[in-house]
Amino acid sequence: MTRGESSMGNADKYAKVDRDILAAMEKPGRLYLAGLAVTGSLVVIGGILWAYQIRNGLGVAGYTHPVNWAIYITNFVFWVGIAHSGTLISAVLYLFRARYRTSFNRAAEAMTVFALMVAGLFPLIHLGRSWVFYYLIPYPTQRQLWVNFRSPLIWDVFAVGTYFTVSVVFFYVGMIPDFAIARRCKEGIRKKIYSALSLGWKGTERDWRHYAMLYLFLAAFATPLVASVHSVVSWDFAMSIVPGWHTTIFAPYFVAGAIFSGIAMVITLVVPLRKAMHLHEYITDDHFESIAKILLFTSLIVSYAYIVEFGLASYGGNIFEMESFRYRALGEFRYLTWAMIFCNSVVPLTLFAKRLRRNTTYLLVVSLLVNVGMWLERFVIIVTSLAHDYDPYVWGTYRPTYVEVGISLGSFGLFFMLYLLFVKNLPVLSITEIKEHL
Amino acid sequence: MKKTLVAIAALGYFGVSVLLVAGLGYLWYSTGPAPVQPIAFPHTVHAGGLQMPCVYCHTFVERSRSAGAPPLEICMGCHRSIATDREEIRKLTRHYEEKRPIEWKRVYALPDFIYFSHKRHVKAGVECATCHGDVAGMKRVRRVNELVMGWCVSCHRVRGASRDCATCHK
Amino acid sequence: MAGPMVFEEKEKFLEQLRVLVQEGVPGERIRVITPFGVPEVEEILPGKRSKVRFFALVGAASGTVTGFAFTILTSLSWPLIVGGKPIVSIPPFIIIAFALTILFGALSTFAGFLLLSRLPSLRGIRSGEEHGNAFVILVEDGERK
Amino acid sequence: MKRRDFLWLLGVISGSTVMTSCGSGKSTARFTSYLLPPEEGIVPGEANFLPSTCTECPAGCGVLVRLRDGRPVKLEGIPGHPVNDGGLCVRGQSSLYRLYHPERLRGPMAREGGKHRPVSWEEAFSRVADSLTASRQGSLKNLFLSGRTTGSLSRLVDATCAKLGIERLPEYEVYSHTAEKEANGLLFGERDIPHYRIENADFLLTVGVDLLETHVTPVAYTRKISSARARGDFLWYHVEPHLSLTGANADRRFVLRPGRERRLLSFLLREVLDRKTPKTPLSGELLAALPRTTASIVSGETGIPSESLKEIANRLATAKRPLLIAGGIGTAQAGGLEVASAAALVQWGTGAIPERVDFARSENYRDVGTLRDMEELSARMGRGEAGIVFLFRTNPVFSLPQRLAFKENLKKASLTVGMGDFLDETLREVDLILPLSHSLESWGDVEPRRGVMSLLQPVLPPLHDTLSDGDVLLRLLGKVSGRGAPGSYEELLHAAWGKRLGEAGRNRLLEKGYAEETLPKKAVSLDGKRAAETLRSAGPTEDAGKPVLVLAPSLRTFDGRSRILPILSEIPDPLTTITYGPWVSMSEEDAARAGLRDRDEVTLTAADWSTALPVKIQPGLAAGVFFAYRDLLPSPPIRTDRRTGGGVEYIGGVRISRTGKTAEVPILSGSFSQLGRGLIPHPVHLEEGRRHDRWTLYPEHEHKEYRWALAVDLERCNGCAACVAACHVENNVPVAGKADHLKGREMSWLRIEPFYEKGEVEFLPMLCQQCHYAPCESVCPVFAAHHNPEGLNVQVYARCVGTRYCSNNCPYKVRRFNWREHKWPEPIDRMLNPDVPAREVGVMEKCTFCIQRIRAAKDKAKDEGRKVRDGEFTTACAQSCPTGALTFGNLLDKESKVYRLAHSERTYRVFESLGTEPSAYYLRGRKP
Repeated sequence: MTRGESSMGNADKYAKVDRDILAAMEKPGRLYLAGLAVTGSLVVIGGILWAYQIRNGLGVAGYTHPVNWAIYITNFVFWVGIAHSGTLISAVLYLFRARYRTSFNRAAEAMTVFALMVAGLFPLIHLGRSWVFYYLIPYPTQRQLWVNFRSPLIWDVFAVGTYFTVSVVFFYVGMIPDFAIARRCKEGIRKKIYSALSLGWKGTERDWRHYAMLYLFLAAFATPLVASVHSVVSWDFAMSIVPGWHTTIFAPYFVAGAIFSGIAMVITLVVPLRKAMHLHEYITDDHFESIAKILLFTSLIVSYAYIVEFGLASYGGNIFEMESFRYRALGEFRYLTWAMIFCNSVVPLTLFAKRLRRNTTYLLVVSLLVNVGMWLERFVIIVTSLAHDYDPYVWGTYRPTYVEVGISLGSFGLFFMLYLLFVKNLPVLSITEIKEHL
Repeated sequence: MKKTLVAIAALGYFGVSVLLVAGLGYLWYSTGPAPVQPIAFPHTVHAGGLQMPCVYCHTFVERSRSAGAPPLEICMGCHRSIATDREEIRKLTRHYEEKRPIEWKRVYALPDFIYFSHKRHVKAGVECATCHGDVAGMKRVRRVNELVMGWCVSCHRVRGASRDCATCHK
Repeated sequence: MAGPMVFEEKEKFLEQLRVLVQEGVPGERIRVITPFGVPEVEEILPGKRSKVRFFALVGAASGTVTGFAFTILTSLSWPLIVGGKPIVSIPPFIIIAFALTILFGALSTFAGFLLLSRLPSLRGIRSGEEHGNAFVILVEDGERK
Repeated sequence: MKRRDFLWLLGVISGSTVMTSCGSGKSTARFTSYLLPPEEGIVPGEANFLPSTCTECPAGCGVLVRLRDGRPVKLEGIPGHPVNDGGLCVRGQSSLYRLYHPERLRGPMAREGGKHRPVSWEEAFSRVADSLTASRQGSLKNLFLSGRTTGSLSRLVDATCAKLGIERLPEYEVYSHTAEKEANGLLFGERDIPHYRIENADFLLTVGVDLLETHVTPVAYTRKISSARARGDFLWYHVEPHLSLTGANADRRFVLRPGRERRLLSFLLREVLDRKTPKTPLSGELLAALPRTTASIVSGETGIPSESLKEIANRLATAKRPLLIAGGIGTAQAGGLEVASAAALVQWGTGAIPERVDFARSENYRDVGTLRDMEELSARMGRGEAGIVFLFRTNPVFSLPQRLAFKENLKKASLTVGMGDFLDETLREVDLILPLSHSLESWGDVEPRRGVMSLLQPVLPPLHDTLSDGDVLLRLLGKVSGRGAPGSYEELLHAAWGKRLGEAGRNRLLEKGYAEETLPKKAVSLDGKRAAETLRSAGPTEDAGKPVLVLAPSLRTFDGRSRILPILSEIPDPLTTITYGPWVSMSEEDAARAGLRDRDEVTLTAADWSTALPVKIQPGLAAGVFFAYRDLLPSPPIRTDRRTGGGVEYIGGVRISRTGKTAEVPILSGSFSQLGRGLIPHPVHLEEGRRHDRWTLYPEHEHKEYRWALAVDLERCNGCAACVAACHVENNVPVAGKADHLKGREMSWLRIEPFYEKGEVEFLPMLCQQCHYAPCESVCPVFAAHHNPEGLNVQVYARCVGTRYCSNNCPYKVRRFNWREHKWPEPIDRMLNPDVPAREVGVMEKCTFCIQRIRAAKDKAKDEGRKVRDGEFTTACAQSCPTGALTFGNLLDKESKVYRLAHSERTYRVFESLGTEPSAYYLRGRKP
């Protein structure tokens, strides 16, 4: 809080908050529209390529015989991972009553929801017969046949499905009071929409009582998901017998990785957001510093996991495991492996320096590198492990085709497009909470 | 409060009617079409009136996976002398003399990834009518059962027949 | 005095609220409207704790039960051996049950909230009264001692 | 209302959209009223078998044709057939593709202007007839050239040629075995290839001869060798300059310098004669003619260490029933005659004749001519002496060396008439094309070995407007005589069979598919004088200058005639695992010296010839020796051997230079070494802890009646890939094509993995192991992969959504994914086995242990109210295996063969430590 305001009356303060934050939702500028156009076209391209792939079969992708999973699953894991930090910030930090949460939670929750929407596409994209995806859903059919609940993929369906639903609810509930405010400040059709979304929220003391309880419980429900969902995702690999996948540390390792990449993505999104919308008063450098600390911490966990992984392989004496990791570090994908280690383990170490933690531009750079690194991590784990497994006769390699690349870019396009739409149409900060903490 | 009750009632009514329509729709779908055959062979006369057993013409039903359409030889066995003046019989004789096999329109068909053996079912004591309905009563044969997996499986459940996928899926 | 009492400052509003309570106005006749949740109000006005939590409990519990029932029953309805694992293998089913626990819990909590705070209220949506960022106290009619 | 019914009703609503996906309503089989009921024993919808003979190569193996609704869908060897006794090679299994090949000639064609136009048979025949009469006036000679023909057809050809005044030329075969025949002619007056009774030998020494690939009758040799091995006291040494499948399977393989076979054999002959005196002593002058030499000298010349030489000689001399066979590239060289004669003399000296070298049942190669004959033919045509030239089932334009200018000279003939089934290099050049039916569409017989008749009978009417080999000639005769054809070939044959075998014999022939006449033993006598001359007249050993390019015969396409079968390019070459060639194999040393890696393209340059080929580094190959399969090199620079007139398959003084390009060659194997992973464990590994006790939380799941299992005896398996072809045809496995193979997306359910160790190769057939605790099953989200009560990993194609998780989780990587929709162009679609569905795009597939055969067998057993008997049926792979390496059966039946093998102390299972408990058991032999 800067000095100027303390003199001003509460009502004005509150009004200012309303103004500042809803200001973000004013007419978009050229840059914004350009961004929308770019991301939009990426989405279209991705869609076309997907259609092409469905038409001609997965052969148009770069899959080979040993490497049956590749970029699509990489993207799936990556996006699910991104989602996690959103929940971490909005739910876990809420329970811990961490003040700086207020500046990030809305942005983070939005990120969670959109990331999951994108992630959810990839299992479908990677299916050999996408058109019968509903076989994966346990619903009563004339076949009288159900799904195999012993398969990790079905765990995925439930874990991710639940995660998505809960996140959406959480996201929406958080915004109900703000909608009430938005409708006050907006006119015309938008007013109508916001009124409807606000469900006619009045803010009587009864409302607030139930609301507080609801929010508390939603936070409580969401919190275990942070751990559970990515554990389940990690089990897609850990439950198999593929050397390089079948290891007990995967669950914690993946969860840490998820939060790591997610925090990075938050920074990637919020730094420009703050600049573009002049929200420096509400999102301060202190806040960034605290986030940066989480980034550093999770980075250390991930690096630890790398060390353990290689350690287990080299000391375990299991020739399959050893070969798998030799190949990972020295095989044809070695550059990606070392790039991953550089981005995820080396670069974040610089955040031990306070000055750098508080330098948002630097944070932005780091976060981008981490995003790259974490994507590479998933790719390396998936592809190298499959390329060299038990029977040397079938050892192979993998090169992505333009179809896979295009669809992946399309997914990024979709994510950022949704995000751009979000910042112009929904309050990017929790207005009521900010007032509460004035 | 009252409003909500009304709303719920309306919703319920709507739901029920949807179910009803869907059910009827399915019924119509399952009792399949009755294609016009190249020769209007009346099962009503042969299986019905004359009480001829199915096996008399569908000779392979007890020996093969496919029941098979009767070879014209069998038809001619009787129709060299019987009802030779009727139009349909003339068609038949023409086919026979010109050595043109008759291509019947399929009424029942299974996808090619399904293994089904008439022999096994007949030997297990399943009546023809169980699946094909009262053919004797049909002037033009009509599919009375949609051959979907659930339909097969239900019967297999009831009779305690194998439900291993590989029993039917090639 | 009837009609809404409107305050700009949270502190003033709370004072007035205390006064009213001391004057012996029964809590159920006082309605307050605030721009954000004010914990103090709950201390001043002797209201019951929200029942939303029971919805949470029931929802979660039903989720767990459904999870296990669903997995076990469906597995038994067509027993197929995979990887030599038993038809009813509890460990994987726990994961499903857990997921459903969270799902049902969250949804029913939300439903509970809507039910208890009478949302969505059509009247509210069709622009109910609007008090901006002010703190408001309403006292329903009734003689003071 | 029961829960199920409730769900079912729900299902009605939810499922109604889904129903289309069940594919019901789609009609598959036709529903036809035929005129007459089918003859006895044939039940529509069930398979029936008819005997015939495989014509994919001249060996003449008997085949049982499996028919479904009148369509041949599979070929299997006839058990008890004197040639192949139930076995069938990779080419034989594939030859159905020839019958259904879309590019088969569909009717007679005549060249008008540049290109061929379809004409009627009438027209075609009259054209021939006219020019025949025309040529009668002129001085031009009409010539008839055919590939090897035997039996009635050969007689008919003779008759036709006699009647029409056509000169019948010696038959043309790329593998004419000239030197052996010459030698046998000179020494014993038997100018033919004897029948080698390997099964009676206790020591076999083979020099250059490719018994397992193409030599005369490979399936027969394969069976003989494995039966001899089964006896236990059998030892087999092989000597060759390069590395062949035959060499890879010998008990010991010795590498000698190409062209030095002579030296080796004269040494061996000398040794043998010194050690044991033959029953009838050799004449003194013959002994005198033998060059004196010592082990050390010969060792220097051949590059074989002298102790090895001594050992070979020793074995040869001391073995009770030794047998030496020299042939193939061992005799197709300058000085091949000496090699062959020396070999014959050793056979004589060791008393192998007539017990193990049987001239009474010689292999009917005497009518096959030499390369020199072809030179003369080409010359005659070049001089314009040729009138009408008939080319009957032969493709010289492809296989003859460029220098003969056969293609060019062919144009100088007044009329060229080509008879064959494909528009191959030769038929493309001729004026008139008379399309011939496939052997499965025509009557006939072959006599691959003297006294052995094998039946050809039509199992389906001709798919196209073609005539059978016999009928073409008969119709032609009829046309020329103007009196119409003298009856059909069928009648002619039946008459001939009746005359030769008698009524009963003919019926037996028609029923069993073969007839064997008892022939008296033939005592041959050695002509010592001629032998001595032969040896003396031998010129100096002309050394094929280094490095040498060896033109090896190809297992997959014989002399190239089977290139047309797509499936054969799909099945990898056993030694290199290359599917779509060509390539040249090179030793590790040479490659290292030239700094070449796999797939690097090099130009090979000989005297008057050069070609560019990608390199494959071949372990176990000697430095200074390259080899390429002859069928992959069109018109190779073969020299003619001065003395025999045979071809010389060593090309000396080849220079290589890299082009700098890298060719796209699909090499399926990811590693030639098994990297100590024990896929084929070292025998000693078998003892220590083979049985891994498995600890599990869960109760064992039980199998009640059957638990199907497969035993693979690696000691018997020779990597011939016949099983792979059989599997392809039986299970409608699609042909993926080169583009997919380059991505490692082959579709074969069964593969042969070669693993090299110190130049020694061993083969591991790898197919779905049908694990008891299958990793693939539990990860499938939709139960598409699951375990059935008979211990099979069932894959339900209709249910599969294509997550491919099962394949990731399969340690054996035997699951195949349909990356795209595979086409079955008409009429190949008629080859599809109706008992096996063609898989849709996007689903996973894999070996099913031929579940359709299991189903059929159980169906039969159920009708007879019993359980399936052991050996009552078997899988396609096991059925086709010429060595009997594969045994399929019920593991719960303690009497069954597979049970015994599964519990032998030689047994192990691949990756046993993973606890997957495969149902495929491997038996590891102990090589001496």
